Amino acid sequence: QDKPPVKIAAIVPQSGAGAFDGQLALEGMQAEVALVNAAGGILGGRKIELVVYDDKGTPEEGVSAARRAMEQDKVDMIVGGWFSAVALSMKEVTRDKIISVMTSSQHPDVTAKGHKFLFRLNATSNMMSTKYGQEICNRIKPKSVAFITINDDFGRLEVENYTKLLGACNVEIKGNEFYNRNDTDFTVALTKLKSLNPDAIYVSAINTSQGATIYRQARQTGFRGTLIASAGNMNPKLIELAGPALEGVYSISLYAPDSNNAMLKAWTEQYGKSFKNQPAFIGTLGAQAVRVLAGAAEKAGTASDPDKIAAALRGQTWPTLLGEIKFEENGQALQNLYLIRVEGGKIVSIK
Amino acid sequence: MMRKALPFAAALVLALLPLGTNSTYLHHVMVLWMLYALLALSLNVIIGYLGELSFGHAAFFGLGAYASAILTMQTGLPVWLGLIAAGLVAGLFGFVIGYVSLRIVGPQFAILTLGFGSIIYTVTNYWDDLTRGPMGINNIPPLAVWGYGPLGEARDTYFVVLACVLAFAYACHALMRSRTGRAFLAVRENAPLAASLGIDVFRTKLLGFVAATVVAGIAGGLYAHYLRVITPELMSLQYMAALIIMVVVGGRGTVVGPILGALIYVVLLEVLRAFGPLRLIVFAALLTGSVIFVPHGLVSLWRPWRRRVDPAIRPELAP
Amino acid sequence: MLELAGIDVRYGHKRALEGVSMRVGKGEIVTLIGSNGAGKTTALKTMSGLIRPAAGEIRFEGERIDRLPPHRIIERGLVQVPEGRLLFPDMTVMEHLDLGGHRARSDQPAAKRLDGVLSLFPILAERRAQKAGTLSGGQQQMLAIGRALMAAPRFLMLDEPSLGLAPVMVDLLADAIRTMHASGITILVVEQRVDLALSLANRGYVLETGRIVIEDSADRLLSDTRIKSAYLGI
Amino acid sequence: MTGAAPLIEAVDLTRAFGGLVAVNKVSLAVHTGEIVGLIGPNGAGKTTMFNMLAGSLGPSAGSITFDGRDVTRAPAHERARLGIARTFQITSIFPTLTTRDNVRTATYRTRGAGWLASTLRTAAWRRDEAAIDAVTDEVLAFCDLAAQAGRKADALSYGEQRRLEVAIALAAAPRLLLLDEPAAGLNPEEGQRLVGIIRKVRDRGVTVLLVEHHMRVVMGVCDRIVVLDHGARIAEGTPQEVAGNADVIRVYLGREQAHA
Amino acid sequence: MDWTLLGQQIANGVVNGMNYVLISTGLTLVFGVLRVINFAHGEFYMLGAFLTYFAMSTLGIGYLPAVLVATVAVGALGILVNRLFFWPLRKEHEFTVLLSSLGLALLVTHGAELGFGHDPKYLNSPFTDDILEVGSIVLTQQRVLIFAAAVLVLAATYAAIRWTTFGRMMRATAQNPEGAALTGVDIRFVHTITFVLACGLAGLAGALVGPVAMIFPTVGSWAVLKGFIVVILGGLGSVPGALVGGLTLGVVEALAGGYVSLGFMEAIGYAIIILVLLWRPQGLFGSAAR
Ligand SMILES: Nc1ncnc2c1ncn2[C@@H]1O[C@H](COP(=O)(O)OP(=O)(O)OP(=O)(O)O)[C@@H](O)[C@H]1O
Ligand SMILES: Nc1ncnc2c1ncn2[C@@H]1O[C@H](COP(=O)(O)OP(=O)(O)OP(=O)(O)O)[C@@H](O)[C@H]1O
Ligand SMILES: [Mg+2]
Ligand SMILES: [Mg+2]
Repeated sequence: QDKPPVKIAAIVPQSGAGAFDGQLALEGMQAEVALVNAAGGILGGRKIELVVYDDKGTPEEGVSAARRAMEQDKVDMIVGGWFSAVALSMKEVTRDKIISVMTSSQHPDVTAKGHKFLFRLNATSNMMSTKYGQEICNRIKPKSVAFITINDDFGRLEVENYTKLLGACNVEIKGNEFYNRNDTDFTVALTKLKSLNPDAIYVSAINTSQGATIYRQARQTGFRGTLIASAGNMNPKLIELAGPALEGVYSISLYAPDSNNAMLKAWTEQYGKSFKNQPAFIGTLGAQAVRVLAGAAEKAGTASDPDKIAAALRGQTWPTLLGEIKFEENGQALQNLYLIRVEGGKIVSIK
Repeated sequence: MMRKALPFAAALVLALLPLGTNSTYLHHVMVLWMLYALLALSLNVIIGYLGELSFGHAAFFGLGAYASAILTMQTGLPVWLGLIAAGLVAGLFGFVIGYVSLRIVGPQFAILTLGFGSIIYTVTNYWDDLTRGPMGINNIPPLAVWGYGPLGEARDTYFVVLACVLAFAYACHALMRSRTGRAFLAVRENAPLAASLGIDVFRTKLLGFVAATVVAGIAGGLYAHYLRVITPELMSLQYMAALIIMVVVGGRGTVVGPILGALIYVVLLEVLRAFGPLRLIVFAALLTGSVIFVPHGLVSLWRPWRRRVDPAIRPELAP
Repeated sequence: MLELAGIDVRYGHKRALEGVSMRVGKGEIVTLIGSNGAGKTTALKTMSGLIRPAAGEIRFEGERIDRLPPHRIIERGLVQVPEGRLLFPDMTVMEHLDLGGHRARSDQPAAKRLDGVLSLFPILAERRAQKAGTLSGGQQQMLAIGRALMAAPRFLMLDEPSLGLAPVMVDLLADAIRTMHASGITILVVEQRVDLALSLANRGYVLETGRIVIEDSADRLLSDTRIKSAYLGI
Repeated sequence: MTGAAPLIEAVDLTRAFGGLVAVNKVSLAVHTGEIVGLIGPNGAGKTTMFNMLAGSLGPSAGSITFDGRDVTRAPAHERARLGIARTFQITSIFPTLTTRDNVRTATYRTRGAGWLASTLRTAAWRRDEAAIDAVTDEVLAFCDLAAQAGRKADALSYGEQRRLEVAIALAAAPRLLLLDEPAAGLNPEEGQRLVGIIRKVRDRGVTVLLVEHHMRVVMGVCDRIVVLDHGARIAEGTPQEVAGNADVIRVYLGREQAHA
Repeated sequence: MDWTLLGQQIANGVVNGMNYVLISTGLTLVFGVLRVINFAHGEFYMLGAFLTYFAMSTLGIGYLPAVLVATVAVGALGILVNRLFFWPLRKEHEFTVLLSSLGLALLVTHGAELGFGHDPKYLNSPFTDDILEVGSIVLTQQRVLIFAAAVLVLAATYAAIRWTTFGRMMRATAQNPEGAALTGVDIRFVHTITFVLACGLAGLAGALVGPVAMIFPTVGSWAVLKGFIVVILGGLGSVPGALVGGLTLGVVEALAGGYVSLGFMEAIGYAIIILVLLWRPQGLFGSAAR
């Protein structure tokens, strides 16, 4: 009991537009920490303690939070980077100083221009779109597609990637509409897209509430074609909110929803005990982060020597609740991607 | 005697402040305080002296930040020149925006500035090639002053920004003791009467507005080179609201007020981290409480040592 | 009818009234005289309930009114023509008059009162749709008086009613005050034209820096040398 | 006095509000050193006339020259710089400044040391500040406001505020002073003191144009009186001439003629 | 030119504009009477939506009764809000009051985050997903309901202000509270009722507009921003102004979003407002005097 805890900073958005995602992420981490601690902690009985910071979804706050974590609160490791913009700035503050695990951000530059202690769990949007592009061309097979995308680097990159990938397999690109982070009504854009008569509309939405609104409003404008959700953005909350509008919508996910991974089950159970939200992908990423950090620290025999922990992280394949992952030299995790779809109000993977 | 010495004593305390701790994080907080103080002081010129509400001030802060970041990164301009450019660019925009909107007063003016601010924000957000859009710019060169630098340590930056704050605070103080400053107040209090005394109301307002935007621009430049990352969120309404809070809670129309307001804002947010999810509520409660119970700003609490002025009681309805 | 006993009023630290006691009997015209800043307006505002006294009590027809809000006081027929007119600049002349009468308790129908006001100040009829803010100074004063009369006052307080009025209008006003008095309205008038006030009133009080210093009949005040030199400039 | 060019001259000045012609082709000339009264029934157009002379209202037609210059289109602050100061009929002060600062602000036209001088604390600035203090003290004493110097202007009583307005106008060191009902809210004794003040001001070379309904003040101080009715000029002359004019008595003076 | 598309976009704009109208009517009312820019207005909108949601889920009542419950509840909240946050500051400078309202807004938002959770919720109205086709123009029933309700509410509010004594009392209080008090107006009552009305209207707006998008605790800041723009565009304190301003903004945004770029939609909306204000500083229906 007297042993000092291992401090992990959880830098998540707790206010602003990303607050809900931040909450899910944090809950995911907390559930996993509970599991690890219940099993006796790490490094011979040291408990993991999460130190939580609000990055408000903005890079400036993210940077401040990371500084405070490192300089004031002297944490051992950092988990953060739910938004790409935050991750990109935060990595400059943590550069070569502290183990930092970036979670859901998908921007390639996070790891492409990362540092020796930086790791990222989610697939990059390039990895996602390469896989998704194939699936769309080969399995969904729309003749034409239009995009509605969020106006940020994530959205821009998606449009760029898919225009290239889908163009290559002769899917006609009918148009694209960018929307802003704070928009709540998409009727105008959807009306325009619908009038272009595409086979499918690709919806790029990170924010669950905006996503749900878009799917519903797409149907409300009378669009009856296929809806394709951007990779990694399908979750139970979305289904709850968007209701029937989400029926038949495709997406790509890091984990097969029907997997019977034991770790995932344990975590889901623990999550259900502590929180009232439905467990979601973003939460599993948090859990994954805690899991690999705990494992690496244990393996390295220290929580405070970043060189050793980084070496441990790179050194092996990690079993996690999302399946086995392996880190590339630049810190990018490699893992399986699944095509999924909503059927009867449930997410199922398409084999 | 006491009153004369007080500002010097305060300046000295501020200068010695970072020596009191080794925590680089506390130094970081101090730098933020000073940056906000500079920004709040500049907004105070508009709110406190000209008596107009500007919802667009954060945009000038952002303009300065972007101008300096882009110029230094793309043309290799030395950072200190970048700061000057930041002031000029913000001031130029301030001039144009002020020129078209300052004939309008009150809430309409506030919304006009909000409109201009939002347009600047939107353009910054969309002009991907220049501003890198919502992702923002990072790896901005750090602050350097005439060959000294780069200033890696927050403490060094603190001294630079402190110098700016003190200089500007003194300038504001001196302003209020000059003909120009009296013209500002006259315009705020009663524009037709001011005009009848020979004061060019429009020019006076424009002068104040542009001066405020120049300083906001410089503050933005300092911010960019200190934090080394900027995004369009700098220009968002959240920032704007925070600034207004600093000025009004501290005490509008005074020199000490905005600096105090910035301090309270920064310290409160740090201290309140301990409150977890409650912290924003506590913050809001303290804010509203202070507004309701100390409507003239926190500086009004230690007015006693200043010249006592009888307040006017509006007998609208018995208390 | 109206009685003030030991009224103290403070504005922050400043004492504006100190132990003011006055009474106005039913059917009287009483005037309150004092130089600038003596506290006349403060006294009237206190009677109307705009300001709450720090000490003392005010009774109207035997009932205490110093804790009542203004609209309750006005309902009782205690109506004031305020200093500085306090009009509503964007509302029309007619809207002022309508609003003035909205709480009136009177057997006289509102239309009748309106006729009375409009015939007293014909210009108001002419400008019924003009916004008050664009009226000339004197016209505004007439509107302020008209608005108060619409409330069917039983006790009318006038704070410098002649302010901004041309001499002919002042004559008319004086006549009107006499007529109102004759019709049974009790009147308290504060007027810088002390000569005018004293020629209208039966009795007068003199207020100096917040205290009543003299109380006497109007005739005697008019011939009082102190009054002559201090207020009449003779 | 008639030989020299007038200090201010209005020719055929007209102003309409919608269908209402508030001032109709009024010509008026005031010579240096004169005290001229402008009287007339309520709504005659006196204040409108003032607003046009001072530049806060543009005329519909007609022209204004001040000191030989055409100022018809000049904005208010430019006319003020030429030396026209005015008071307003509806009290107009700087409400949250102290009485003293109200008056100090009024010295804007004549005292030049600006912000830079103040920042550097130059000798010129110090001299200016001292001069401003001196003028302020003098004017406050002149208008009997010394005791109120430290109070906020909106806490003053009505009469005090009226005097403060006069003080502000005086501190502006004008060449032409436009006074709109300065005696409103003053008692006869105070009115007489005002007469004294106006005379003293004139003796320092200031020209005065006065709108007033207090006949004792008007008759006591004016060299010449112009009478307006329904926007038009109906009479002009010395106080005695005007007071005896039957039209003026009918539309304006009423029983007051006795006092005049 | 695709006329159907144009027609559809204009229809979208008009209906959206009516959302704005509904939001801004209360705002303009409060400004008209209290000269207060009420930053917390959007929070009552948010509360209206959430209370409808909770009324449905906990009381088990239908959508329309829940709308009624929420409107009344939020309106009643107006009494408290006025008493605590606005009435005590009635004599203070407008900036002070503005800040108090900002504080209130933060308090309510963060309180809601804590109480309702960060997660967005879907306010289930039976009319949301049902499409109504008029010619070739497609609208949901919910939007038609909003339109109708807004017209009704607006007409009632306008009539109340324009032609009733209470309306005159409100305007009098706005223009000169002391004068109003001396004319027998119970200004405290006027303040209270104004707030009740404004909050009720905001609550109603939230209850009606809520089902169109998702609801979450921070939605209020969006609403209040739109509200301000509409109010200023139309003219502060003017109810017809709110109508014209709201519709103008709605249609301009729809056309800008539909034909220029969705991302620049707001910016173009702002640009139009700037132009209007430069041409008519008092707004379309405002009176010239400040
Ligand atoms: N709102 C206020 N706040 C503070 N002090 C005030 C206020 N109103 C009046 N006073 C002060 O109270 C005193 C009495 O003022 P009051 O207005 O009652 O005088 P008055 O007799 O009506 O004078 P006048 O003839 O000039 O109208 C004055 O000294 C005045 O400065
Ligand atoms: N903005 C305006 N709109 C409409 N009418 C106006 C406006 N301003 C003034 N008037 C009218 O013009 C006429 C002249 O007004 P002015 O204020 O000049 O009168 P005045 O001679 O100063 O009267 P008083 O002695 O009552 O102050 C009045 O009938 C007034 O109602
Ligand atoms: Mg008085
Ligand atoms: Mg006049």
